[in-house]
Amino acid sequence: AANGNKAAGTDAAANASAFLTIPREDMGTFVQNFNPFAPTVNPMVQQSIYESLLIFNPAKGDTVPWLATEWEAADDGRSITFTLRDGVKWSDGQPFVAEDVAYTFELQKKLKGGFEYLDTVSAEGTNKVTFTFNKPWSPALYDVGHLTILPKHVWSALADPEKEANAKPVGTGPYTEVDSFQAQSFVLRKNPNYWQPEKQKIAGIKMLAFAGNDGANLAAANGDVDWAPQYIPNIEKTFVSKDKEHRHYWFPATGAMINWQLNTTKAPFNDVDVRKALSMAVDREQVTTIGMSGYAEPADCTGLSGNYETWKNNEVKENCSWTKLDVQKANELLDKAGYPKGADGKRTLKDGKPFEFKISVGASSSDWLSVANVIAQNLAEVGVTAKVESPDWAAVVAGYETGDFDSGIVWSANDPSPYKYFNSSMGTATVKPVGTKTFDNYHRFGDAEADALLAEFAAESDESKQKDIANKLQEEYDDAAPLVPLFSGPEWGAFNDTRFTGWPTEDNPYATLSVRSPSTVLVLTTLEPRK
Amino acid sequence: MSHSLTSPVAASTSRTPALEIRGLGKSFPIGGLFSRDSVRALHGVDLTINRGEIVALVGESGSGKSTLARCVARLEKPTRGAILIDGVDILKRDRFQASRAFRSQLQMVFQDPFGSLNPAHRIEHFLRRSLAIHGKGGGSAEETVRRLEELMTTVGLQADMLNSYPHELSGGQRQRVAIARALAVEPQVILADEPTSMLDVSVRIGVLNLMRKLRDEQGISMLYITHDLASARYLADRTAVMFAGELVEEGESLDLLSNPAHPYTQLLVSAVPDPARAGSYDPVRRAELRQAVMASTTCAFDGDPNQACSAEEPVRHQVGDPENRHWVRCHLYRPWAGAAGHALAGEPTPPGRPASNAQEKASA
Amino acid sequence: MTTAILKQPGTTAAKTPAARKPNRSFVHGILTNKKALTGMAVMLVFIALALLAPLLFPGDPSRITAMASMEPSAEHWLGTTAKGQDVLALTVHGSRSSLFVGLTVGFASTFIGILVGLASAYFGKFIDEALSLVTNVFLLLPGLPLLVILAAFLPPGLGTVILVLVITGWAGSARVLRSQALSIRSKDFVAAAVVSGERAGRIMFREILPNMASIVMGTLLACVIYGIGAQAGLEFLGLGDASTVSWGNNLFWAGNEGALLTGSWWVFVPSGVCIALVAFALALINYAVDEVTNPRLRKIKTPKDTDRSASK
Amino acid sequence: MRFILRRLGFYLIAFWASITLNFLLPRFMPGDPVSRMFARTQDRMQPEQIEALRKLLGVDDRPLWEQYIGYMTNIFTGQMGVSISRFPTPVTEVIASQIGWTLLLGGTALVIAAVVGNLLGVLAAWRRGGAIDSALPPLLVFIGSFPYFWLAMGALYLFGVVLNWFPIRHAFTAGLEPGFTWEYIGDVGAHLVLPALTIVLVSIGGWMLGMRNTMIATNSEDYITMAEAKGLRPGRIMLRYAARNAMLPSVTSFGMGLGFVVGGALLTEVVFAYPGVGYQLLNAVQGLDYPLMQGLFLTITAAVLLANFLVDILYVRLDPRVRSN
Amino acid sequence: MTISQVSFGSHEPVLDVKDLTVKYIGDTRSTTAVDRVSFSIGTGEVFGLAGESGCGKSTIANSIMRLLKDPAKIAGGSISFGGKDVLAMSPEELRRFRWQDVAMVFQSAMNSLNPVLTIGEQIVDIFTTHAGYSRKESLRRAAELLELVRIDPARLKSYPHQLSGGMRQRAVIAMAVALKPSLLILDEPTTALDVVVQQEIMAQIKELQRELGFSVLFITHDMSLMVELSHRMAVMYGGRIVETAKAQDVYTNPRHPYTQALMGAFPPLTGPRVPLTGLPDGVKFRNIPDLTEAAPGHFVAPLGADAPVIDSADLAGAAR
Ligand SMILES: Nc1ncnc2c1ncn2[C@@H]1O[C@H](COP(=O)(O)OP(=O)(O)OP(=O)(O)O)[C@@H](O)[C@H]1O
Ligand SMILES: Nc1ncnc2c1ncn2[C@@H]1O[C@H](COP(=O)(O)OP(=O)(O)OP(=O)(O)O)[C@@H](O)[C@H]1O
Ligand SMILES: [Mg+2]
Ligand SMILES: [Mg+2]
Repeated sequence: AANGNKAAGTDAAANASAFLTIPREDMGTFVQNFNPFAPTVNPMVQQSIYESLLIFNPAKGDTVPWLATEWEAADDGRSITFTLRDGVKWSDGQPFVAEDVAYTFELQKKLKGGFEYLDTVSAEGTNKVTFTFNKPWSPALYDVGHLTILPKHVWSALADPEKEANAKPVGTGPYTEVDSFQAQSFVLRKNPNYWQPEKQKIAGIKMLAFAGNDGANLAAANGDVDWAPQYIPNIEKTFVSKDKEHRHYWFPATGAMINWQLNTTKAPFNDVDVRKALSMAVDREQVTTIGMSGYAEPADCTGLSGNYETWKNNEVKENCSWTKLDVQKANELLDKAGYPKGADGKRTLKDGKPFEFKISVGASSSDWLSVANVIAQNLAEVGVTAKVESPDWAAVVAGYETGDFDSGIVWSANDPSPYKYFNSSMGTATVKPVGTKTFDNYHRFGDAEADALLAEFAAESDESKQKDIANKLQEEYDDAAPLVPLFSGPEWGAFNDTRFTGWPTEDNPYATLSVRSPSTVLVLTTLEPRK
Repeated sequence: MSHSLTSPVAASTSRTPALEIRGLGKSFPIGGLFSRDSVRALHGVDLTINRGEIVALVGESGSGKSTLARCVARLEKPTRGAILIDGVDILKRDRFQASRAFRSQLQMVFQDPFGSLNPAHRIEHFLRRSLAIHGKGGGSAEETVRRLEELMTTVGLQADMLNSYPHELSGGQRQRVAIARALAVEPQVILADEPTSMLDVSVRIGVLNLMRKLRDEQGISMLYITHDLASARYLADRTAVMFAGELVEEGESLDLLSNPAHPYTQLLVSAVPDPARAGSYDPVRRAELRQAVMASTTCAFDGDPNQACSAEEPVRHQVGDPENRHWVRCHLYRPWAGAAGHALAGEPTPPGRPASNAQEKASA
Repeated sequence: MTTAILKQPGTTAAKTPAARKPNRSFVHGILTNKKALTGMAVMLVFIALALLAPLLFPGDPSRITAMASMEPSAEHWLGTTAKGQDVLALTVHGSRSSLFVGLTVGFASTFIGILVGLASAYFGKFIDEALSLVTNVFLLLPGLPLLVILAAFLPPGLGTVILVLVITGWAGSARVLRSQALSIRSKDFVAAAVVSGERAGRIMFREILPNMASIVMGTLLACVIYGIGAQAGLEFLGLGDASTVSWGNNLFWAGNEGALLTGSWWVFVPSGVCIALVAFALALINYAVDEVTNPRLRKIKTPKDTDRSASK
Repeated sequence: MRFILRRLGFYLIAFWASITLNFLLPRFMPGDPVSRMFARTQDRMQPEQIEALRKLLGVDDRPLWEQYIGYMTNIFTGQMGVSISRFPTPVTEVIASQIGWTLLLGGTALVIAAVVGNLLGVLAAWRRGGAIDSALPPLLVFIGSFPYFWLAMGALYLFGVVLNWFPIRHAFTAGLEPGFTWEYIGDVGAHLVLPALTIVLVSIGGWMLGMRNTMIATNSEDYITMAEAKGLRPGRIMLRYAARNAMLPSVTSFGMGLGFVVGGALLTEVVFAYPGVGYQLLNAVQGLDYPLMQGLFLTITAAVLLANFLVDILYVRLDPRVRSN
Repeated sequence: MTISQVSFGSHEPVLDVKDLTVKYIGDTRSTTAVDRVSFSIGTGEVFGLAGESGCGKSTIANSIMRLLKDPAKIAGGSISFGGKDVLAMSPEELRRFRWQDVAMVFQSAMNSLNPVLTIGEQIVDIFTTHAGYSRKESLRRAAELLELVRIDPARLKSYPHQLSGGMRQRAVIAMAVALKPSLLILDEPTTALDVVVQQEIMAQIKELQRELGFSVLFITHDMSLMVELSHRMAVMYGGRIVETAKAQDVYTNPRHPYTQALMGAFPPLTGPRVPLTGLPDGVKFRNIPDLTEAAPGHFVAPLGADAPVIDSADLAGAAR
């Protein structure tokens, strides 16, 4: 029953036939739909069933060739050619060919849009695919490289691929065979035709459905699952302490930068000094300890998360001023900027109204709610009144999209390259007027200098040159403070190695412990039953 | 003392009656929102009450007595007909149910003295409200208090009871308060719906005597509803008999009860226990009467051509001396059967009675 | 021994032993009922706590004051949460929102219930049909699912919670009050009031309503219990107003922070027990009201009402 | 018969009302599901994707009445649309896979609570002041005062986690093949114990007290005295005369109780991750899955209405007075 | 004249009630509902008990059947039935005594029939419990019983609400005589009914009594009815008997002022109208002494020296 896994824990033979059990914390139930185009894609579809051309591992910052063995960008930055791996087969035995790649992109563009920079995808022979762009576009590599590839021979036969349930998926991944599917669990068994059979050491993957963290955490604490990728409060006590020998966690700061965004179309947030002063008033240590249980890395003035460690401009980072707690400076700055403190210790705006605004957070994000509460508490110290508002996420996002909000806690883009991050935080092209919907630059900040740098970056395919440009972008960011970066989101992840070993750790960061990232398949192909 | 037993003004029929009911009909819808069924509780009731006259309305349970009273008091909306007070049709005059002008002309005393006084208020409240609503309280507070005390004395209660709550009073006392409340308005007509049936036997007569006193001293007209024939005879100048929503017989009380003409009245009279006639129960006679009553129930509604009754509305027959204003409405009544009113005399049905009832049925 | 026929002074009780106003005997009954006293004592404690909360625990109760997840100690009588907030302060402050919502919902639902019930009963006919239809429909719609959906749709905040609870809670009280009002409506004293020329409003509120005191009180208590419980449920589901400190939110956070997982029972227990205690206390008062107004439920009986109906 | 027809009419109106309510509610909502999903995937979606999704999901700008007509026709042709969070699974399919569990959990809990509660109530009233009558009511009322979810969490933690007596989640052990095997049925039973127990514990007091009070009222009816006068055996009087009559109000509240049990089941399901419709409803609400939410609410409502209708029919069987008019 | 009237007083009494005192114990105060009441009923005799609401009539009836519920307590006196001490019976004896020896017809037929069981089932219950008949046999007998009270035996399948008030009351009477008890208690059996129906029911009871020869304890507040029906009667006031005699004697010559008031409450249906007086409102009798024999077989509670206080206003009104 519930504790079946624990009982089986010591037996090597049992381990060999055991399934790697993983909870999915935000799906109360599963439906047998393994379509990658579904709005809510079933777990493991893009990790263990379908594979991508290459895999970027944020933990180490390296790139692992996967379905492609090598790739080459044209000098003008207008095309990339991938050489596909030989001997890869689909799980139904058909060979994996360049046509599959071309078809996948065609289908993707048709059904989901995106890739608007992509001009053509052409298969050359069976193992070469060339992507040509309509402009020099260096960020394309990971964009293209991370899309999971579908078999043309299966999908082209479908009348309406988008509505297809794809109950028996055909993929190139290590575990593709759906078994004992039930509303709250299913199993993926070995792909009989996997291209690296020696790496399919576990018998299969079992997914369990949970409607919230609570249930998943309970399962983890109870030892019912092997992998716990969700946020576990007080993990030392709730999880690790129950079996110190086998239970471990590792939270590399490779997640997206979590920002406190201020609506820069509104006064006083249009004033850079105000943004910096408010940022200085925030105690990021407290934010991370309380809001994120101390597992997040406080942000610096580059605005870049731990994911971009190699991109960071050390000068900016070291001379950072406005992301460090300094209540006195914050006060001075605000005084100077013309927001005087009244007798009651509360500041007023230039129009004489009290310095008051709202921080919006979706009600379901309890961790961020705590963050917002801490910020509000911090701000009180500098005489600014912030009220935390927590409607449903939909309402919050609707406000963000139309520009109808004061401030809020938001995530940010987290690509292998920082282009998108800077583009969406400072690119003028992404700024839409209030009332018109935008989907990335909610805080509506544009900077002409950044625009030029961004264009330059996109055209540059050489990574070291890209880094130079990125350094300048960071200086710009440091100047303008378009956002108030708070902390790099940690990539939550914990595991129980009673039954399976070979987990990524800080010492062996071959992947993160995420179950939803492209690097997940690296873990799946490394784990082996405990002997 | 016997003068009090007949009304001093009863004979003055020339004046406009205090209350006149014409062709009153009432049907209740039954079932829910979507039901069109209805039950007919009253049908073409004509009744006149003269000034200073007490008319008793008797009939079995469910015959429509209370419905009549409630319609006249406008607690229910009559389906058709007219109600005239002082010759004015008040249904036309006052569209509003709660018209105060109308309320000050007609008051009602209810059957259950335990239910008709709100337990949440003191006695004073009831009387004071009645006075206040109709502006009968006089100009000053003292005047009102005087009126209150006067009312209490009129109904034979002590003024210090004004401060009591209803539950502190006996049934008879409560009924007196109810009467006082009606009197406060100085109405012309009081409808009393079985005012004594819930009272302890020993105090019933007291209340009846009070009603009589009011008629004699204040000339108030009353409709006395009861199923107790003996008390109707004791109190009322005239008695009307109601049966299945219709008036079937009416006359001077003494005459009506000694010469009942309608089989139903006869049945009623014979059923009243009377020690003086102990052992008079005659099952054979009873069966005949029942039969006749059953027949007369159906005749108004769906006349059977084989019956003496027909579907035609029966006409009123004068019974006995016109002085007694005694009439009956029944197909079975044969005036030639004599003053004894033996309606069931076995005369053959006069030939040539129209047997077709189709159109009557439709109108019913 | 002599037989005397005595004329009783009018003020002497003829039928019932207590020559008191019925409402006063109700109050007296409540005040001498053990259940009611226990319930009221508990409620008083909570109301006092709610009122005194800002004095007892000044400042923001959700402020982080100490180390996380500390067991109860002399400094923090009920320990601290995973965030390091003082559980006692949260609990005491929580009573404010919970009681406020409960009472507001209770009064609002009862008020609507009274209006609907009285109008339904007094006007009857079409108005009654329509109002009862609406009431019954609301009564049948499954409450919590509706609550969840409503709460998800309306902008969050205490106002929404209250509104949603009133929307789903009024029907119950309306039904009870209507049937009571209906039975009073059919009493002759209402007809008597009509006959004496009273206006509708006055009859409804002065004649009918005072006779429903105990039922009104009963529904009020039931609605308060409903309000407190449903608010807690909503908040537990994360559909409440997360920015207020209330018992439901305390439990939501407790769940969120894995209080039970970490064995921090002290975070989880107090708010739940408080909800239960308040609901229990109100239920006790409610049962006492029942007992006082319905002597049959009591052990001791009073003389029965003599109602011999002459007509069926 | 007429009574039944009238009730049927009422339920149809109630159903229509809930359909309409159901239609209107989501339209009051600020924001739309696509933005919401966007929020959840934390920027892993392109604007074009979002637009495409929007079109796909029929979140359109047609006038309200047009949408209403479309909606009504869909309902009456049994189409409740396609679940957004489970796209492209039809809502009906999602619900069908879960309603059974709710019926099992809610039904079991309701039947146990009602039967046991009523029996206790009968006994308590019959032996006024006896052990059952004095000890149980306050205890049960106190337990009943706890919120469902609190008791559920407590039970989960105590009996599931600490003592490890019962499974702590789901309706049956993941991976077990559903079928009419003892293993499966036993497993389902074991998974049912804690959730059902919490619902029973919270709701039983109400049943017991309700029954006790009507029973006490019934006990002073003349026909009980008459039955005693007839010299009938006490057991017979208690069951055939007193309980049989006192049961009638209980039958009506059984229907009403259903609504509450559905609610209680919702909270309990959430705590135990029990795959019922309540649990799914919360998921749908959190995922802003309009069609699913609507479908669930409608299904729950329809089920409650249907159950009430059945209870009405039962009532007619039980109370001859209603039967004849 | 029936047998019992002839044999009145000459036979061994069926029921003998001596000094019966019943109290209702309240939390604050207790009421003595029945106070030292003694009477006996002979075989085949119809004994009437009159008096207004709340004077203790039903309490006496219930004491005889030992049906008094909780706050009521028999505080003294004895009840013996055919020589057996009713108050000393064990529960099982009592169960058998009920209905076999004494049966009772309650005030309201509607309320004394179980609304959810058919008339037939309720009659069958009696036979199966007491006579041990099979269901079929019981049903046959039930049909006979209904015929006895002139109800169509097809009505066995009817539920109480499907019968008219009169039929229900008759059905109850049928049940009461099912086991041919030697005493039938009628507690206001017709108050809820129409005069017409009332008379038929009373005639029916008389007929049955003639046929089956049981004694009757007849309780009512309707003096006319009582006098018409019973051989001997007692008038109660405030828990005490104030007068007892042959019914005709009480009718023609009431001696106690309360009895006189009761008689006055029923105006005659024949003869001239004569003014009547009832008992004035609020008039109470206190400390009623034991009965004394005022005339042969006519017992009255003597009036004391203090003259009765009579409300002048009322009497004046009535006398005019
Ligand atoms: N509100 C109502 N709805 C439907 N039917 C009604 C209503 N009120 C009275 N009736 C019907 O009208 C008929 C007359 O009733 P009503 O109360 O007038 O009789 P009654 O002569 O006063 O009887 P009782 O002597 O018992 O008081 C009855 O058949 C009754 O069922
Ligand atoms: N359950 C009770 N608790 C307290 N007192 C009671 C109870 N039942 C009856 N009494 C009192 O006992 C007295 C006698 O009641 P009982 O029912 O015998 O009167 P009754 O003569 O049968 O009246 P009625 O004509 O109304 O039936 C009354 O004063 C009544 O108040
Ligand atoms: Mg009437
Ligand atoms: Mg009695």
